[in-house]
Amino acid sequence: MDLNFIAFVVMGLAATILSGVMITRRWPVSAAMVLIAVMTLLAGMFGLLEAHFAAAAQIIVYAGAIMVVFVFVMMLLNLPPEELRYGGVTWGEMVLISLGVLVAIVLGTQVGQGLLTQGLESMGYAPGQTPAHAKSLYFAADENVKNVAATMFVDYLWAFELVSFLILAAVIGSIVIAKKRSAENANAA
Amino acid sequence: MNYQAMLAAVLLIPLLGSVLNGFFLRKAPRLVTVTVATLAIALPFVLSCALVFGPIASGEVIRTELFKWISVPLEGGWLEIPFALSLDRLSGILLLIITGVGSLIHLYAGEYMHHEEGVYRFFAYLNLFVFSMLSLVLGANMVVTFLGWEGVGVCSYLLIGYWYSDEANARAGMKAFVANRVGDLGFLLAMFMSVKLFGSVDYSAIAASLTNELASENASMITAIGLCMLLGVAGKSAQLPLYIWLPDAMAGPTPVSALIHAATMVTSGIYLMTRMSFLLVHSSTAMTTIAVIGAATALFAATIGLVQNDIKKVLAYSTVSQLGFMALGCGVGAFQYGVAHLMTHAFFKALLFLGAGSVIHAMHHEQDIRKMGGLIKKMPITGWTFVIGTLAIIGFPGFSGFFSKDEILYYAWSGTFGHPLLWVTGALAAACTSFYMVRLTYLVFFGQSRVEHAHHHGHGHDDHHHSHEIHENPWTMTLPLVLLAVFSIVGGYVSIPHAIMHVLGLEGDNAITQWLYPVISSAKEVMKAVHGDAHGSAALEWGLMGTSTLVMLIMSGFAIALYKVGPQGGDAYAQAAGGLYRLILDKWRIDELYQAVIIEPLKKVGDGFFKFGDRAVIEGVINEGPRGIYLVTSVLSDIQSGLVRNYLKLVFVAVVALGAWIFI
Amino acid sequence: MVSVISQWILTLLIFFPLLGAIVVGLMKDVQTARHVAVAIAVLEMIFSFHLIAHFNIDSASMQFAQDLAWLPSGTGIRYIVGVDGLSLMLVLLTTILCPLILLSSYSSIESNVKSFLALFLVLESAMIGALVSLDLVLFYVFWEAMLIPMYFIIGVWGGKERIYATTKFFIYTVVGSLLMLVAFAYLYYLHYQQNGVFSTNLIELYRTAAGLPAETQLWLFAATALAFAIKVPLFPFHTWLPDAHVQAPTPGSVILAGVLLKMGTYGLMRMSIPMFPEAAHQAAPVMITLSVIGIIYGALIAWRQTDIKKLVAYSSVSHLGFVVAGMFAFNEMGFTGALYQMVNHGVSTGALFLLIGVVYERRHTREMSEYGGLAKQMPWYAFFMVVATLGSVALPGTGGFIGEWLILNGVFQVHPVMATLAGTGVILGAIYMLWLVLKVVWGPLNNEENKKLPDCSPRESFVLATLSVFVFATGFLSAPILEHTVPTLKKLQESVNSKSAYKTQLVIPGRSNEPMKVMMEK
Amino acid sequence: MLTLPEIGLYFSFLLFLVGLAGVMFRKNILFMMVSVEILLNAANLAFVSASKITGTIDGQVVMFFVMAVAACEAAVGLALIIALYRTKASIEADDLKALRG
Repeated sequence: MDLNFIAFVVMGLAATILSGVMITRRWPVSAAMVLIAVMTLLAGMFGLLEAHFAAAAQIIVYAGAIMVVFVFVMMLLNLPPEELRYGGVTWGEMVLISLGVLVAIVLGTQVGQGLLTQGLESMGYAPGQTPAHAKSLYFAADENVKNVAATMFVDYLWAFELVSFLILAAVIGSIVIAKKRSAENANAA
Repeated sequence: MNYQAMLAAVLLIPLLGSVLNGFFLRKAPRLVTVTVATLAIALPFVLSCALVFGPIASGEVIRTELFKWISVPLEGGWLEIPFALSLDRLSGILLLIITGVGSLIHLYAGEYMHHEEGVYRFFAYLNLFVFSMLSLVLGANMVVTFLGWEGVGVCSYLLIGYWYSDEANARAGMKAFVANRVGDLGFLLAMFMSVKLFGSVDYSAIAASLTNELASENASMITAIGLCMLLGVAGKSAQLPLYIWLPDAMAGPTPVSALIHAATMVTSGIYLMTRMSFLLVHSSTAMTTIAVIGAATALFAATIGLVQNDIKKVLAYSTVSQLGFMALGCGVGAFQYGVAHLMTHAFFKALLFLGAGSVIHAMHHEQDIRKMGGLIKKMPITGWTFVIGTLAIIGFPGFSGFFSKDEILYYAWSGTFGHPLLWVTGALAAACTSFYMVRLTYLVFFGQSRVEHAHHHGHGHDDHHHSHEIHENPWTMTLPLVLLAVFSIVGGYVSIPHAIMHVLGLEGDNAITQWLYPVISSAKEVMKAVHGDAHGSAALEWGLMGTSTLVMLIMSGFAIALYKVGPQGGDAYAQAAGGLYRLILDKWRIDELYQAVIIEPLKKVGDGFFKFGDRAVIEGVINEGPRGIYLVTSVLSDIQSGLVRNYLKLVFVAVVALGAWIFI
Repeated sequence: MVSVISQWILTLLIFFPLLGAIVVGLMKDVQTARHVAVAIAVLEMIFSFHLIAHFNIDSASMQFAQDLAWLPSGTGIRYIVGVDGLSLMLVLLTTILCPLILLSSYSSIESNVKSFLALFLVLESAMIGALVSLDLVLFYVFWEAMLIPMYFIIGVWGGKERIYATTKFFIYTVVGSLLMLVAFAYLYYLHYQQNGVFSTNLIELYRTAAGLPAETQLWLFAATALAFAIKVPLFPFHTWLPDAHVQAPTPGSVILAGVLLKMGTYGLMRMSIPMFPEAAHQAAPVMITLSVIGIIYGALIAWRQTDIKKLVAYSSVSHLGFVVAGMFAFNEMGFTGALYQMVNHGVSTGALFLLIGVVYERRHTREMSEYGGLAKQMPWYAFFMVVATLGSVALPGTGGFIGEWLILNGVFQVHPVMATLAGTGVILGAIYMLWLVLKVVWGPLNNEENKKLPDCSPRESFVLATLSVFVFATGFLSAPILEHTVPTLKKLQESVNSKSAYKTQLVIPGRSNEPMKVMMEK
Repeated sequence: MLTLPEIGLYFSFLLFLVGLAGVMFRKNILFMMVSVEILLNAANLAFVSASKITGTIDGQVVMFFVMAVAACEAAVGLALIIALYRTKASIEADDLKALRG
């Protein structure tokens, strides 16, 4: 049992518990703060998994850009703290929770893991081995960012371009949506 | 006027009389009503005499078709049921009895009902009854007979309930109709089976197509027909277990009891059995059942008659008992004596009922024999004719009942389907008959008069001036009595026993056997071929005759000795018998038994069906069904809550379900 | 001239009352409107006598037929009408009952009279339409059109719980009809699939339907038979009937018992059985069992009712059980008896409802215990009551006997046990009907209010006397009446028993009488 | 003994459940959106772990795309929240019932 392993498990546990803490906050802003912590932890996990690009992007884009927007909006709206529960836990929620626990147990056991990997193995994938048709085979394991870039701009070029259009549309859309009301008001006035 | 038209006229004139009285003479004076009604029966009587003593006596069968009634295609042919009449020697006898006794009773009723309001209704019913009864006996096929069969039931229903203001009378009428209906179902089923077997319901067509081979191939079907027919007979002719309606039917006016519930309607079962004799004899099961039922009825009803105190009730149970004798006669294969007893019974029982009616009329509707006595001095004609009727019914030698009853008893022992036990049962019943009839006659007409005292209590103020004036009734009531008394004596000579004929030096069969030969010859042949010859002898006949005469004399003497002191004479025996006496006095509590075993459970089932079946289950399902749909739809509609969170929950559930489906 | 009349007579019969309804609706004076409505119904009746005068009794074809374009020709939906022996009886029953019912409504309907009269005439029109139409869509239109006037008649002029009753009536019937519509639509589609042509012509669909595989037939049979069984009503779909009858006004009850219920049995005989002979054979034991259960069940319940109208309503359940049992015996006796019993039940039960109406109008109660001894006060009433009762208990000499006799006989030939069980219904019938008479007509006249009741008025007496005459006339003249139905029912029986298509054709008056070319003969 | 990426998969699943609970049980749209971010992160973790398991790089590429979509979602979603807050003065998800059947 090496340190990587211990660190990974501790980070994962911390991320899970913190996210649990996050969804039970009354103040949106404190939830956002906890979320930033979760994302940082996740970035560490990515790093341990040798996905360095992912780890960096996680911190820069998520924890940096997206969460800033969140916090900005929260501050803008200046919401009061939310009442967490408006009544007792309903039957439906009990059912849902127990369903979730059930699924967790099933997947958490060896049986569940066997089920998850069963399909993969039959398709020729095996843990630790690189499938024959994987193009990333040609790249060295320690040049992660290079590998990602190569795959992204070769195999996934079209998808990448589409995502850029998506972001463009989202930017325009959010401006339009956020402005709509005042524009109508201006027309009415 | 040809015979066919005469026959049609015989049937239709009573109907005309009924319509006239029922619709057009409602406001007419009583005399007109009575005359029209009586003529509507007397005229057919005259025509009947002309027909029966003319062409019928010479061996013809008159058949006429009034109109096409039912005709439906049947597999490989048609089921044609015309409204056809047929007059042969069997229906001839009944025709004469119905119209003859009927006219006398109409005459009598005119006087008997003189103080009634709206008497047109009574005579309309009575004429309608005669019409139905005539179509019963004249019908050439079962359906026409069935028209009469149910028609007499309805008339009986209406006449029993004639005094409808008392609900008990109406209930008695209803009981009669329903009990008859049970029997009618048997008749219906017998008809359906003959359609199935013969493709026809015409008597002559069935007779023609019923060969021995057909009978042996379809033995179970023939037996079923016989038993179903027996059910019909039991309903109409008041046999066990359906006799219960007849005693209650005495709620009707007395002429009705005399005509319908003694002389004619109740004997229609005997007529039917004789008519179908050619078929019944093919099934020894059916015949034996008929005989056993008949004998049992005879004894059973006679025991009840022993202890009754209502003059009409005694006669009613006596009628049931005598009908049992007739059925017994038919059941053992002696159809001709069944018919002979039918005829003599029609005379003497009509006489007895009319006599009883005469007494009741004179006593202003007092029917309790304990409150009568010594009436023969005040009403000599009624009294003596009643005595003649009694002698006839108990089978005093020389009177009509002697001949017909003793022939039946003889065949009960020695007939084709006879058995000594049947004779024993019959003889016991005859002994009981002797006892109760003599008891009745003695208590009503002889001994100390117990009238005056009872009368004051019975009728109160308005009868005060009547109470000492019990007197003979006018001629319109006594003439029928006298004529019937004559027939009660001579009527039996049509069926002189062979042994006596032999002594008298007469050759061949007696009159009734000869007369009915064409009707029952085929039955006789079958019995001979299948079951061998009757196993009687002259010595046996003499022996049986002597025994039953002796028993009759002993029982009559016993009754006189017992009731010399008055109605309390039997009390000692009654006390000795204790519970049994009370049981018999309550008519064996058969009514209560039926009530408890059949009627009440059926009522409960009906209630249960309504409350549970209809209201709870079906209504429940139907009403809850939509409610269930509403529930489902409301759940479905609640799912469309518009709340994103809820949709997400559903997605979650669906994903879990999908995962479960894929992986497990 | 005659042929022109014959050609248009059915169309006239359908639309004349509709026209009358408009006229009546536009009238000002209520009393005149009543007279006019009766006159229209009488005229309608007289028109319908043309059918009987010119009916060819040797033919099983659809006579007085008319085949006109209606919807766009590509849909195959046409206006086709015609009568054969089966519908002739019921058309005449309808046209004869309607004037009598309108006469009886003089005293029983006192509010919104004109609307009532108009609705009633619309109802008559729809009933005749449903009886004579030979196109499924046309039939369905009339079938549903019957529902609407009846819905209002119960709902507007009914008793205390009329809304409940009429809603129940409506929902029950509509549920059935929708299933039927689905079956028709599927059949329409199947016909197209097989022949490449759309058609709702019943005569052609007979052939299409009879050729379907047994399982398909069974489903289609079940869907149509359910619709008709609800209308009949067959046990266990009968619970709407007592409510509807009890709440309906007298004329509503009479037309409901007299004609509307017959639509169910008519439908079974016209559609379900000949269309799907194979399925009908398979379903026959079930149908007979259900009807026998209904006979006994209805009778026992009727016996225990204290509400006279409810008693008669349940008696209808029992009586119509006989009708359904008879037709599923699949022999001529059964079919003939079933058809005849439809007519008789209409007459005798109609009379009973009218009689109940007579006392209800006087006393405003239907409780049996409120009456008793009416024979003393109302002798003619008692007379009519007894006659109607005897008709209802199927006394020989009344039409009911012929009907029940033929039915039981027919059933007995194939299912002796079932016939015997059904026969107990005859006994129970006597019990409950005589019980009714005992409690209402006989017995002591104790209730003070009953001592002042007037006997039947001449108008009431006329209506009741007419029905009484019919009760007995049908009992004795059955041969000439049933003559009209023999060829039709014989053909029906043959086609059902050979499980082949029911073949009939339109005979259009004035044209040559050669059989109409059936489109799919190629 | 499980390898790191396999444990990663398991954590991703737990995170996903937590996020899902947040979306399902919170009424505040802001919280729901934050929870959605958790969901997306859980997915990312799964992608990266899978990439490690199979030894391919595609999972990480897709993770980048997911991140881009998350950014879009956040932008549009937050814009919507602002618009919503302006019209309804509330960001309670239960106040939005236009889809109710």
